[in-house]
Amino acid sequence: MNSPMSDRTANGQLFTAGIDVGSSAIKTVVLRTAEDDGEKVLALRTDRIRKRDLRKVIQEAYSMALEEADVAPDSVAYAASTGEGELVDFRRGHFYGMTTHARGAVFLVPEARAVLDVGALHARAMRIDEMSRVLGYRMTSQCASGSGQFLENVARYLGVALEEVGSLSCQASTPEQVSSICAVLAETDVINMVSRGISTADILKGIHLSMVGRYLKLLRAIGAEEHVLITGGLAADEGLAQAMREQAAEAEMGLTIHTHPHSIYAGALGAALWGSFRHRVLARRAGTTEN
Amino acid sequence: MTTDLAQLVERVSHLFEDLNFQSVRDWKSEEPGRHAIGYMPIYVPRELVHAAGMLPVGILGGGDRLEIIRGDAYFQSYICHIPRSTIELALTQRLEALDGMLFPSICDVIRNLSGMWQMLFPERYVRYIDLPQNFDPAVGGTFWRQELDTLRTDLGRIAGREITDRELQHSVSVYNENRRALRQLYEARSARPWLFPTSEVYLVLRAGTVLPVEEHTAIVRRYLELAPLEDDRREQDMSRVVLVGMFCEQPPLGLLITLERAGCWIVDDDLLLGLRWMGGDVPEDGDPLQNLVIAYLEQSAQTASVYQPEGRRGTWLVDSVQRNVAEGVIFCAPSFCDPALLEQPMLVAALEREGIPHTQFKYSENTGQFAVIREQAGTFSDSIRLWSEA
Amino acid sequence: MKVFIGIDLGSTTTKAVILDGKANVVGRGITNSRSNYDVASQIARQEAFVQARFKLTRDAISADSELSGVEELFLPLLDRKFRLNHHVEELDRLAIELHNAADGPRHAAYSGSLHELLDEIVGEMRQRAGKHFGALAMRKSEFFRDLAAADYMQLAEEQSDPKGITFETLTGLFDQAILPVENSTSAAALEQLIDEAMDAALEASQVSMAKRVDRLRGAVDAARAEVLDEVATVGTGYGRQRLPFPKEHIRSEILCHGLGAHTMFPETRTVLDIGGQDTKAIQVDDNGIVTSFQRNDRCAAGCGRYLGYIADEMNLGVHELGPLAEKSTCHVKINSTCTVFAGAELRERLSLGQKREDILAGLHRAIILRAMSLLARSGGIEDQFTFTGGVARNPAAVTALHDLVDENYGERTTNISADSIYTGALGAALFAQRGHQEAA
Amino acid sequence: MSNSQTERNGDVQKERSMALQKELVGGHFDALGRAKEEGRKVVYTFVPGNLTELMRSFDLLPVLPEINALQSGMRKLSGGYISEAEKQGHSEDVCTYVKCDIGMLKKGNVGPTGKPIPEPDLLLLSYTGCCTFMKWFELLKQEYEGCPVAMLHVPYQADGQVHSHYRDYIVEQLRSEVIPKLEQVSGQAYDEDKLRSNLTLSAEAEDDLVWVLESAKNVPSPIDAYFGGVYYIGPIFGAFRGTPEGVDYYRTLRSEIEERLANKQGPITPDGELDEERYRLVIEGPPNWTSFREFWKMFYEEGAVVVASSYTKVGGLYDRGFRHDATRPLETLADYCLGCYTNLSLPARVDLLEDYVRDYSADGFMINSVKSCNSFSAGQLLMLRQLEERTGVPGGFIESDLVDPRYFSAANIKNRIESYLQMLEQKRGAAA
Ligand SMILES: Nc1ncnc2c1ncn2[C@@H]1O[C@H](COP(=O)(O)OP(=O)(O)O)[C@@H](O)[C@H]1O
Ligand SMILES: Nc1ncnc2c1ncn2[C@@H]1O[C@H](COP(=O)(O)OP(=O)(O)O)[C@@H](O)[C@H]1O
Ligand code: SF4
Ligand code: SF4
Ligand code: SF4
Repeated sequence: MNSPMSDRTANGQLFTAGIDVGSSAIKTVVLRTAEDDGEKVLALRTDRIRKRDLRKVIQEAYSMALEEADVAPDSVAYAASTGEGELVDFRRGHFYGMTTHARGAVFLVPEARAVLDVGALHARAMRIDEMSRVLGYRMTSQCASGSGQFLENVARYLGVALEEVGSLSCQASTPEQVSSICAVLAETDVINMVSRGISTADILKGIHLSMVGRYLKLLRAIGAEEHVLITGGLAADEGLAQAMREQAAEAEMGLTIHTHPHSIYAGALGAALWGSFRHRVLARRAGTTEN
Repeated sequence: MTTDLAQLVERVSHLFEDLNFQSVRDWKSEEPGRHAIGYMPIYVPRELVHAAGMLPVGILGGGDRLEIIRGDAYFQSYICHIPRSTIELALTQRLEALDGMLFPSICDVIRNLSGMWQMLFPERYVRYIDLPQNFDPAVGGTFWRQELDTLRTDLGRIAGREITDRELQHSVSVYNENRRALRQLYEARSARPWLFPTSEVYLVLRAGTVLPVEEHTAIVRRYLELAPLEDDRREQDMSRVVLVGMFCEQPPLGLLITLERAGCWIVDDDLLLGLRWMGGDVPEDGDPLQNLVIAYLEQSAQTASVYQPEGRRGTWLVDSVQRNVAEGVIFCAPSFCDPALLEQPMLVAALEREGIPHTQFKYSENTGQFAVIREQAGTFSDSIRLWSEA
Repeated sequence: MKVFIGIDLGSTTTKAVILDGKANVVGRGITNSRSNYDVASQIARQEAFVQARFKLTRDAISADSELSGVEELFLPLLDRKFRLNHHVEELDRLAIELHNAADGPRHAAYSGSLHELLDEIVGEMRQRAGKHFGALAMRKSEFFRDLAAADYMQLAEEQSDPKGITFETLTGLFDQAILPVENSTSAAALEQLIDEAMDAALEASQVSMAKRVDRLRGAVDAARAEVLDEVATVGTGYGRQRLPFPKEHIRSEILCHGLGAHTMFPETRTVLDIGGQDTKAIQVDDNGIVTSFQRNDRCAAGCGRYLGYIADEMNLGVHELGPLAEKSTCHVKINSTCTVFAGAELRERLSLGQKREDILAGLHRAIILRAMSLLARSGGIEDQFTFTGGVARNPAAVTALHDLVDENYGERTTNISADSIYTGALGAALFAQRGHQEAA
Repeated sequence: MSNSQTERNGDVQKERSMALQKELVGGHFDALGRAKEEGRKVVYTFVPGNLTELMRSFDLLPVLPEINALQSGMRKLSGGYISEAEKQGHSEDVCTYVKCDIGMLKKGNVGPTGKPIPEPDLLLLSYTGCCTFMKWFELLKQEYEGCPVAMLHVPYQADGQVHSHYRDYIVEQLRSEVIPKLEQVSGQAYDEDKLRSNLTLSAEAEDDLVWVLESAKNVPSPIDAYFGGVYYIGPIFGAFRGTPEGVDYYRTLRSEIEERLANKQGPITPDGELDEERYRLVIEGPPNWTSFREFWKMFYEEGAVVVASSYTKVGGLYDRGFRHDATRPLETLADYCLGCYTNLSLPARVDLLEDYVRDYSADGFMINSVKSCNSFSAGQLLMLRQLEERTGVPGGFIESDLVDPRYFSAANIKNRIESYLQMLEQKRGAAA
């Protein structure tokens, strides 16, 4: 093999990176694919964008991740972007969100046959096969109700840090349903509940339940059966996962809801994995054309 | 871009962006006594209008540049967008150049719009064109002939003279010419989509809704010559798709650009069917009206609005995929478009029987955000790209 | 004196209007309804009573020819004294609540240093209180919450990190503490504050008008002594179903807005009200009777909260948005409908280097465009037009509305009054007054 | 209640006609349930433009998927059916009747009364007044692959007139398409005499129906012509036009109403008789079925009585004089189809409603705009304006759906109705 890329495949190992540019955070993954022991994750990081210059955040995140992984920038065979990847100017290729989340999901939980990706603005459900092919999907579109931002807003109105949301919600005893579905107007509802003396835990659980209601609809719409993996930022919220398990059981949907500590990196992971696959395909092609 | 092509594209873009139909006004003012007749998207026998010496003008809503202020007052949020922007155009005097309006029976929304037009603009000519859903020449054909006859008489009255068979024959031949040019354009794009990006082809086509047909044919032919001369247009590793669902409300241009950016070559579509609904040539000799009648019965485009007596829905789509060597189908229908969206499951079934990949999403003519659509189309083209090699 | 009360329990603010028997406005009150509807309506009505008391005082002074001109000096003074006292009283309560909140288990790690810091901050806030109510001071808001929040946030930002206590911790405490402060109310305490303010104002007047101070005191005492007899109350607004009133004392806000607008501007035929959580377009006839209406709710896009959310995103107060947007020279077309998506779009556009004011102008146009379709649905603008609701206080929204009305309906007389936020409450009060007349 | 024919049944009063109506509908579903065993053939068709007399003349049983859908809605089954259909790839945006039907089919085609609905032997696509009908039966055709379809295209009355070539076109289709297929499916030859005798029965029932609907011109009205009206039209729009049972039902109904009228009684509501008629309304558009009772209550609680409605004309418009005419059997069927309410042009619909407001001395009119139905809904906002202008009576506008429970927001609708009625009240106060 003589393709210009093949030198990066030294010793049968290949380094790839996945950069998932989200609306609220950049997720970066560095991956090693070795012929003998498969794929190994070398670095994972999340960088909140806040109100900073996006290009800079991406650049920094990437450098730091490579540093963490101890990989030199020019030994990366394929840097793949996903999400809002236009600003990743060092990328070699781009894969779209569902492609990468599906791939990442199968990598994290091989038996997953459906993915529920809940990010800051959207939620989407995908049905996939064991090869991580997307068979069908549904997503929320122009309304942020039930999105991560919705939850973030509620947490802000309640004065609760995002990281605490999950554990609080799990402590709820008598969850209180919100009536307003609007991510913004829910504020009134929430504040009303606070003043009626409803505990923060019960409010959060109520919010989780109303979100879950929408997600289950998405999952039902795609015909999800068995194993579902939650990916995206909200996978970190165990309260959501718990509410989801309860509701799914109640609705007798026969679903097993999974989360994975690396769920939030599913997109970035998928990008890195596809990068590795694509690199080999292209290298093979280059090889065959030269022969 | 060569200056010639750039000029051509600028001209057609300008026509596309002109919400005041200035070109139609100009055409009318060139000679006194000229008339222009508007028509809603498809199945309008433009030959009759042409034969009456009039300019048929395709009205396709207001796109994404028109702010809807009063149009919303006439339609609930769960009705598609095109009727409200069409009303907005009319209420803001942008359709002043039109002496009449034709509403073909595409769906109940357009049908009812014809009634709204009668109430809102009682002084203008309005006609609802009921297409026969019976394809027996003796039954549906007779009915259609009577409808066309009425239209012919009405137009003759507006023009102040009767439309002769000879005039009609001439119009048929002029439109045959235009249809041939458009077929060539579609074939050329299908063969080498990188030379004829759809976002550009669309504009070239769209000019045909406002320009006299003869002029439009010339533009199409010129475009066919010029586009291949661009040397920066190269083949890329993208997926070939057929795009369907857009036979009425047209997508914003940004959507077409987004699809191409997301890695999809569009090799066939149902955009601007108003210019292309007649599949082949109409015979140029013999009784011209009867020729038009038979042409409708036998070779009009299959869309969701026309009944298909035998066989399954979607054979034409499968044909198109095969003929154009497409790798997948994107259903892209206007939100709340009942005909397109009710048709979709049947088309999906047809594709699934053949194992053709497909995806679907909705738009409205004024959609401004394409992030979600880009993700969906991108994922689709990714999957074609990745899985065809796996 | 017989009085009639109208209460408009809005989603964002609660308004109260007090009328006398001849339907003259004697008092208005407004407060945040964020926390609790019942409390909010009580507070609004108490505020209105405070104002009514002041109005009586003014009337009593004007009635005495020897005191002519004094009211222009005395009342502002009285008002400032009262507000200052009230503010300080609320600050005291805020301090207590802040400390309570700081005792929560989450903050155990900070122990004493957090309390110290809070004392420092509140101390400085007390210092600043005087400034807010100086003779020439321009207050950014009439709500304690907003004034206190502005001071607190600024101080918190200055004093946070150096002491190892994060800004987020401090804001969290504030959010927690402000609720009980806003939610507690006591009519008696207010009466007391009025008394004190009157005394203080009299005190202060002594120097400048030594000779007439007795007459002044007499007038003031007379006003104090007047009994305000609440004859009837009518409630309306978004949260009206929660008012503890019998059904016949509750009116649809559409009718109240129609009647209120008609009373303020009798030639009005079309009313647009953009409140916090809903937008209404109303057509009225020459008697103020509603002939058709359209409303939008349940989605923040298109209501005042849309702007409020954007203001939060930009760390601005709602009142600052309009003036900033007015600086724009070209407005950007906003593609997102949803408030949250618009917020994201805003961030994206800012990061692409577009100007704040241009984006803001686009956002204002977007909300007004939505109102325009509602107006069109209700029947358009054929004649004189009135714009009410909180958003009518926003100059950029008003400009956008003017432009769009002009473009689409031609020139129309457009009324916007400083008091237009009270339109619904006024209408309700009028219903109360009329209902009483009819019954009598 | 002094009325001898009225008996208390729990809290709800039952009139004999109500029992009869229940019996008819129940009996029909029973007959359908037995159809296959008994070897009877079944034709699916639509309410507007239904050719019941013709089908019955071949001894065929009609199935009306719209009625199944609305019944499923009333029995709160529709939500599940709709989501089933959406899961199968049907769009959220489209007519929920279709989705309800497809969902029901996918879940085993158990009818609203719990009895199975037989598969069709023929799909008679009476394409009248609604484009969705065509897609609906095309979808069904995919499910029932071998089942023949007969298309009957009814031209739209775009300019408010029935042109003779429209009628000819329909009659031609009946001859060349519909009748041959009915013959083929039933194995019976077309029997015009039988058709004629059915048509005679139709006209008889139609006379009584019109009388009943027009009784609402009285003040107070003895009936509610919308909420009550939907029960009254059940038999004639369903499967009983041209049958002796139908004639019987309408005769009974008429005599009951005659009595109510004589006693100056108001309409019966689920909570008993309405004692004070405070508002007289005309309503355009179909009702909501999933919360039908709740919806109705919002009106009768306030003393609002619907005196005329367009929805009760979807399956045939009789109060303008049309009657089935046995002397010209096929032509009369053509005229019937052409005249169904949703086949009228928008200006004609406005004219009709305008007349209703005047003829029935209505205080107001209201439009219930349903998300499902473009045929009804597109243009209703203009209708509202035009009616306000022409009658000087204020109009109200509410939005809901037929059978999709997701689109019935009780609080919102109640708020609107209340505000609207208060507006009428205030207006009345000012006039007085
Ligand atoms: N620990 C956490 N607990 C709950 N939610 C979280 C947590 N961390 C992140 N989130 C949520 O995840 C969202 C971001 O998800 P992500 O998938 O990164 O979205 P995007 O890709 O659109 O930026 C945020 O809106 C936030 O609400
Ligand atoms: N001083 C101000 N400057 C600009 N906008 C304001 C101001 N005060 C209120 N608003 C706007 O008005 C809205 C509240 O309007 P309001 O009529 O009080 O609502 P509601 O009646 O629903 O409570 C706020 O969301 C805000 O956008
Ligand atoms: S309801 Fe709320 S979250 Fe949904 S679109 Fe409206 S503003 Fe956005
Ligand atoms: S977009 Fe669809 S629903 Fe709308 S008018 Fe066109 S065909 Fe009808
Ligand atoms: S669109 Fe309307 S008329 Fe047509 S099937 Fe649906 S509900 Fe019936």
